[in-house]
Amino acid sequence: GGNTSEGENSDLTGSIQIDGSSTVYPITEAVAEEFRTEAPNVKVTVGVSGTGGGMKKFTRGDIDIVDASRAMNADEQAAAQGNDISFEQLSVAYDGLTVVVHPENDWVKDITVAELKKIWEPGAQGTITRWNQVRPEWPDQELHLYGAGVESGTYDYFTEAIVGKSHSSRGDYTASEDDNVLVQGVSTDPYALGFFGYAYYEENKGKLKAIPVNDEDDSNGTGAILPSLETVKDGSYTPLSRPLFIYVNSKAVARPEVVEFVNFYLDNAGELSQEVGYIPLPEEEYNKQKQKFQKFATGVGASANNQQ
Amino acid sequence: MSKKVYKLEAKNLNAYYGNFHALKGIDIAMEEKAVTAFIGPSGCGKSTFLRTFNRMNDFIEGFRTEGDILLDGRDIYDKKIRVDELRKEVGMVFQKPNPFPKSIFENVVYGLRLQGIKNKAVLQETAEKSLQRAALWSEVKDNLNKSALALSGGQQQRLCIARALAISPSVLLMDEPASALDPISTAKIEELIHELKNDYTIVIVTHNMQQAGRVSDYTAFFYMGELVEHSKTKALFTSPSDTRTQNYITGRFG
Amino acid sequence: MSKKVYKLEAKNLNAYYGNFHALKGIDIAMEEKAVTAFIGPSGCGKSTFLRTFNRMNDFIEGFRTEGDILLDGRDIYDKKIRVDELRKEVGMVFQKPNPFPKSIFENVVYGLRLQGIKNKAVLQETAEKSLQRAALWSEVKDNLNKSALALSGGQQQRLCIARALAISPSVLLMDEPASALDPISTAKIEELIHELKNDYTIVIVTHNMQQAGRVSDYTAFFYMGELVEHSKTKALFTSPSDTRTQNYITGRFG
Amino acid sequence: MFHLNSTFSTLRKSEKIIEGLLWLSATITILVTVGIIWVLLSESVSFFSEVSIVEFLTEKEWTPLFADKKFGILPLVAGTFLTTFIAIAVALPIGLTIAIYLNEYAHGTFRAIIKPLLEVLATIPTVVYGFFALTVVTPFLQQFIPGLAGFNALSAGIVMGIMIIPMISSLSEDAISAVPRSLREAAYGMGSTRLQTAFGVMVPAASSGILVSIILAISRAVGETMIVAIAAGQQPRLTLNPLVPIETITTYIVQVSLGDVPHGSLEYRTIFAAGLTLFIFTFALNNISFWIKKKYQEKYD
Amino acid sequence: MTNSDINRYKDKAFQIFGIFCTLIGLVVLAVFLIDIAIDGISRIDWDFLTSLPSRRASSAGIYTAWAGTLWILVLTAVIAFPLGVGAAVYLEEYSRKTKLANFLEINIANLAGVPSIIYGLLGLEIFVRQMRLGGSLLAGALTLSLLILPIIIVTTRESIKAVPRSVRDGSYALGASKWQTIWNQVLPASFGGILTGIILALSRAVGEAAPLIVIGALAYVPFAPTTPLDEFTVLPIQIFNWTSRPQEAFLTNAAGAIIVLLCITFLLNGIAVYLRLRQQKKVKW
Ligand SMILES: Nc1ncnc2c1ncn2[C@@H]1O[C@H](COP(=O)(O)OP(=O)(O)OP(=O)(O)O)[C@@H](O)[C@H]1O
Ligand SMILES: Nc1ncnc2c1ncn2[C@@H]1O[C@H](COP(=O)(O)OP(=O)(O)OP(=O)(O)O)[C@@H](O)[C@H]1O
Ligand SMILES: [Mg+2]
Ligand SMILES: [Mg+2]
Repeated sequence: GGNTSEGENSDLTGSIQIDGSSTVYPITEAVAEEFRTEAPNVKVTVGVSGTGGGMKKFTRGDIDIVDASRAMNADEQAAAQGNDISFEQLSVAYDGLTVVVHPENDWVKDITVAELKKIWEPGAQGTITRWNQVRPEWPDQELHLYGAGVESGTYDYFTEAIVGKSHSSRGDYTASEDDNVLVQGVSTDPYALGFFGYAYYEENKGKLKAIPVNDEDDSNGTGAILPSLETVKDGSYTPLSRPLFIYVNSKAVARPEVVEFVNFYLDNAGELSQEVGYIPLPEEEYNKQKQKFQKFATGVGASANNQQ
Repeated sequence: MSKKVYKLEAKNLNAYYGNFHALKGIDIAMEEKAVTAFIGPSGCGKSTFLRTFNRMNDFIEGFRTEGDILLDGRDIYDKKIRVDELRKEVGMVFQKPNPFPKSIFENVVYGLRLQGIKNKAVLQETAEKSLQRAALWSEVKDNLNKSALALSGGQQQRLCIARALAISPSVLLMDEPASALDPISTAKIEELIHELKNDYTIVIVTHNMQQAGRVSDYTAFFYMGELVEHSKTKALFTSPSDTRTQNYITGRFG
Repeated sequence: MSKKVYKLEAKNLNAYYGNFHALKGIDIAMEEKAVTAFIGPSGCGKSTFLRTFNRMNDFIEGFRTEGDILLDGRDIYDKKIRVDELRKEVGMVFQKPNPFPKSIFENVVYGLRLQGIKNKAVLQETAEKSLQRAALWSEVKDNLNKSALALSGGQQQRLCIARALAISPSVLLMDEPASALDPISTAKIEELIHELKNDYTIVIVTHNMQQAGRVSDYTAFFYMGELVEHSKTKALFTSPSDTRTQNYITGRFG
Repeated sequence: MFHLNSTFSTLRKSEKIIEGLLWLSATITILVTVGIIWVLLSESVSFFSEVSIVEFLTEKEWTPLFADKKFGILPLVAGTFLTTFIAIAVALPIGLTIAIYLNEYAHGTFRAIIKPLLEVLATIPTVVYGFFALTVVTPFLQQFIPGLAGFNALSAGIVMGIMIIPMISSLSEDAISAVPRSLREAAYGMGSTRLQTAFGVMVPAASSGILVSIILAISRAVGETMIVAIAAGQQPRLTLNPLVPIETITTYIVQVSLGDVPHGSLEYRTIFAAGLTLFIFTFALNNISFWIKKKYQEKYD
Repeated sequence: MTNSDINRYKDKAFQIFGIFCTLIGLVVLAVFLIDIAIDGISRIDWDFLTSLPSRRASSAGIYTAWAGTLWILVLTAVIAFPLGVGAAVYLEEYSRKTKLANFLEINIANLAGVPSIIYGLLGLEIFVRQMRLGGSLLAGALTLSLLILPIIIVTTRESIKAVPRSVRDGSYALGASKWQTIWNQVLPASFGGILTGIILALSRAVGEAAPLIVIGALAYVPFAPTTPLDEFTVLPIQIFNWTSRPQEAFLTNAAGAIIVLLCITFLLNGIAVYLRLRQQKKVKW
């Protein structure tokens, strides 16, 4: 449960509508669930219509909070402005993207970001098709690629981090929106290489082998680094750890239950995100987010008062 | 002198199935409370003509008529005529038995229920009376709730007759009502027709010339869509005025 | 002396629809190349009995028989008997016309196609012959590709007869084949039955006692599931041995 | 005299009202179509103002979400066609055989039990089918077909076929059993075997109902999403090879509309263009089958 | 071998093939049911049925999901049944064989092939936004009703068509109006077929997740709906959600939820099968 919450807040009523990314959903669900003991009379509902669908609703003012696995883009910001909605972006956890191979794959000990780029960049399509093309000592076998669907924030982030340009990658890989499907694919294909959320690796360690990634930048940890709670949290597992967000509507924070909920969210996101398979931000990062929200909430509250 | 009003009348009636000219310029007038028999070889248009009197042909795509059909002097193809009312007035029994997939009782009282009659006693009484008239009562009285579809062909046809009688129409059209009946039931039906003509106008299609002779007051002979001859039954059978009729009734035909 | 082998024979045959005892201990033997007529009031079991000869009742859930039915001395309810072969041997014409929703031509040659005959000339020839025998040829010869469903009731029934003849069975079962026909067609069919009995064994159910008298060599009278009397037609009509038969044929019944 | 202006005029009025209501129900389907076309067109129009229809129809690659965007719908159409074809190839023979078997051969009570049991196949959530295809069917097939990829059109199509079996078997059985008994008797009376009765008489007489069941089944297969999304991979690819990963139009649409793509962007609008394509595709299909049905019926009706 | 022997062998062969095909269907079904049962049956208990969603698989329940599914089912049936049957009756009994009728026929067959997600987009535009129903049960049920309308119409038309002309004639000849004939004869006689269609249609509706997500059905709702205007979740969304979670225990939950979903559809099928059997006993021509 929440460590900072002081018992029930049963005089708080109302409802809070949340929608958006299915990646962020488990965290929000956990927070909403705990918030039930904190404020039993506040009805919190959470949808999973994707970051795109969530943003659409958010920028139209249909919902109070949107779960996002990527940052709001310029068009969406413009739409929000058009509807007279201001908002605040809050980071709530990290998702570590894990590069995996089949457990019987004994040749890959580590991989560099450059090699990943060589594999995944658009030009690789049709040319980089065998393992030994990536690193000569690897076997002369077909290379089978698995990764997140191109419409997902995960793919967005992976291409940005590896290839350097969002949505820039080869197309001849097996994509799936559902990471369990990818787990299934990689764990049955000895020549597979794939990437997906850290939690899916955690849960399927027996069936998969994670590959340490070397970003060839010693300022954030030397050599190839395996994803783990620590390496992601301390920032040494770069560039494949990405932040997950929630956005809060300025009009919604006029309602005390929303403020209470978001505070509760930031207070408990660390513990709860870890529980559902994600990686918490460092403690000071949560404090920063809280301050940011505090300022936003009071600022908006003040301006709302001014207008009256 | 006012013109005589017949019960049923056709005036220069032509009927078509698409391009097929099924009835050709038919003129006929039928007296009230008389039995008229339609005879003629298979395919000559007897059923087609019979079914124009209650407009059952309306449902056949491509079917159309020219000319008038009058019931009590009123054109039944008039726009203002309500076909359902017409059909309550002009009952019909079909060539093939067509009981509803319901119980025997429900078959008989169907027409009454349509009129909104719910009184159990009335329904019961009408059902019994109609079944008796149709010579079926004794066979089914213990099984009124049995499905009508489990009856034999002959029983089914008698049920259909009972059903038509239950709504007391003033005209009764019968398309070979006895062609699926045994002689005993047939005799009863014929007897019934005799009784009914005191109150009803009856038109019956039959292939059985003996039957036509027994039951009808008037007989109309059709041939290839034409009405060849229409006169008192006795006269038609004893001294037909057209050679085609002559040939037909003496079986010298075809 | 060896026992005489009849074409068709029933030995102590009982038939049931579920609990309803439809045929009661029937014993009958029918000569080869003779016409036997089944007569009796509606619902007495004529159709039921007729349909046991080609086992058409097999399809009715709850129907079962006890006792034997023999064709050429062989039990047709024997396990080794093939029902489809039996039915090619024992053709049938039904009470209600039931043409296939195909063209007239395809209806007639259906049985031949079943046997794998594809030769256009053979089919054409058989179709023509069968339609002629069934007194339908002249009416349809220009329309062989028209749908059979567009024919009138009488035409449909004659088509069904033609269809049955086309596979040249040795026995022909006819369940009131003429009840939907006009006298001219009926006469033709009766004539045809006369011709056919030179080669075929024919059993015909009829309500028309005149017809029974005209076409049949033997007549069997049924009453409430029992075979009351079976003898030469003349004998049965002129000097019935059972009073029930007497009452029935004189119309003094019920 | 028979009366016309009777107390039944209220009845007549209610008849008119009922007919009106029924007409309304029927025209709602037009409104739905109009709604769908409107939804699809309103976004497709701005899509096609940026992407030429020629490119859309002739380009052989579909990569709208990549940095290097290509907007050729053909790979998705091919994927849709492929999985649908496989599904129907599985479901049609099996479903029709079951329908005939149940109607012509099986005992009444057996049929009464089997039919609803099979219908359960159509009620299993398609997510379950998807995982079944991925984790059971594909590995099983891989034992016989060496080149079979982990995600492929074949398993997805087969499983989809199994799912739509009851559509064909139940609806066709209904149609066959609605054929008047007299026809069946006529056929048996001629010495037909059960098979000959079935194919010579019953199936032709029930053809309109059977055709409808097939059209419905095809439509369901064309519109099915989750099975292909899970088991067929999500790789738009212009191929008719059932052994490799493909992507169907529906999969693409659902992935994007539930994904993280910003709404209102060109990328997002692709789903409306794809949806429109599918709509036109099925529209053509239905027109053709309607035409066949018409022609076929005119012959015998 | 004679021709008739060949025919007989063909007949036998087809019989065996028929049994084989039926068995394929049944075996696949059994495999499914057993597989799901093994995975999920142990998970089903009172708590599972009465608990709210949770991040912990072991304490997560499907109370709001099955309540939502039942609501959706009933609402969808109530909306789609009269609409679908009404449209079918109109097309089959009232409309003349005009161009419009042809167009309607093609149009309906066409709608059957529109992927469900597009209905979701339509529902979002019309019911959620224009009619301002929000992500409510009513919006969901309306959307699913449109989705299954073509199936109901098409199957109902077929069963109406199968009612013999002679039965209609009999009714009309007794003075029945068109509607009386339809109501008293045609619909009762075709009831069995209509039911089959509606069951197939509802079974489809009950398994849909994607269109409902699009119109705004939720995944986490801590209260069961009490009016048609409430927000909701349904079992397929819960199942879909759980199958994509990394933790194995959620897959077990999904299997449990699938069992419940199947039970609901079984119940539905059971009722329909019962009605259909009763019907078939009555109507045989
Ligand atoms: N629905 C129809 N479409 C086209 N032609 C038809 C239709 N019904 C009947 N006919 C044709 O119209 C003519 C008259 O048919 P009708 O049924 O009136 O004859 P009928 O005298 O009653 O014959 P039967 O004694 O055999 O019943 C026939 O040639 C028939 O083929
Ligand atoms: N399928 C059935 N189920 C139950 N009873 C039946 C069935 N078919 C016929 N019967 C009953 O069996 C009896 C004999 O019927 P059958 O049809 O053999 O009579 P029939 O002598 O041919 O009469 P008709 O001359 O009216 O055709 C009748 O009492 C009938 O009600
Ligand atoms: Mg006639
Ligand atoms: Mg009989």
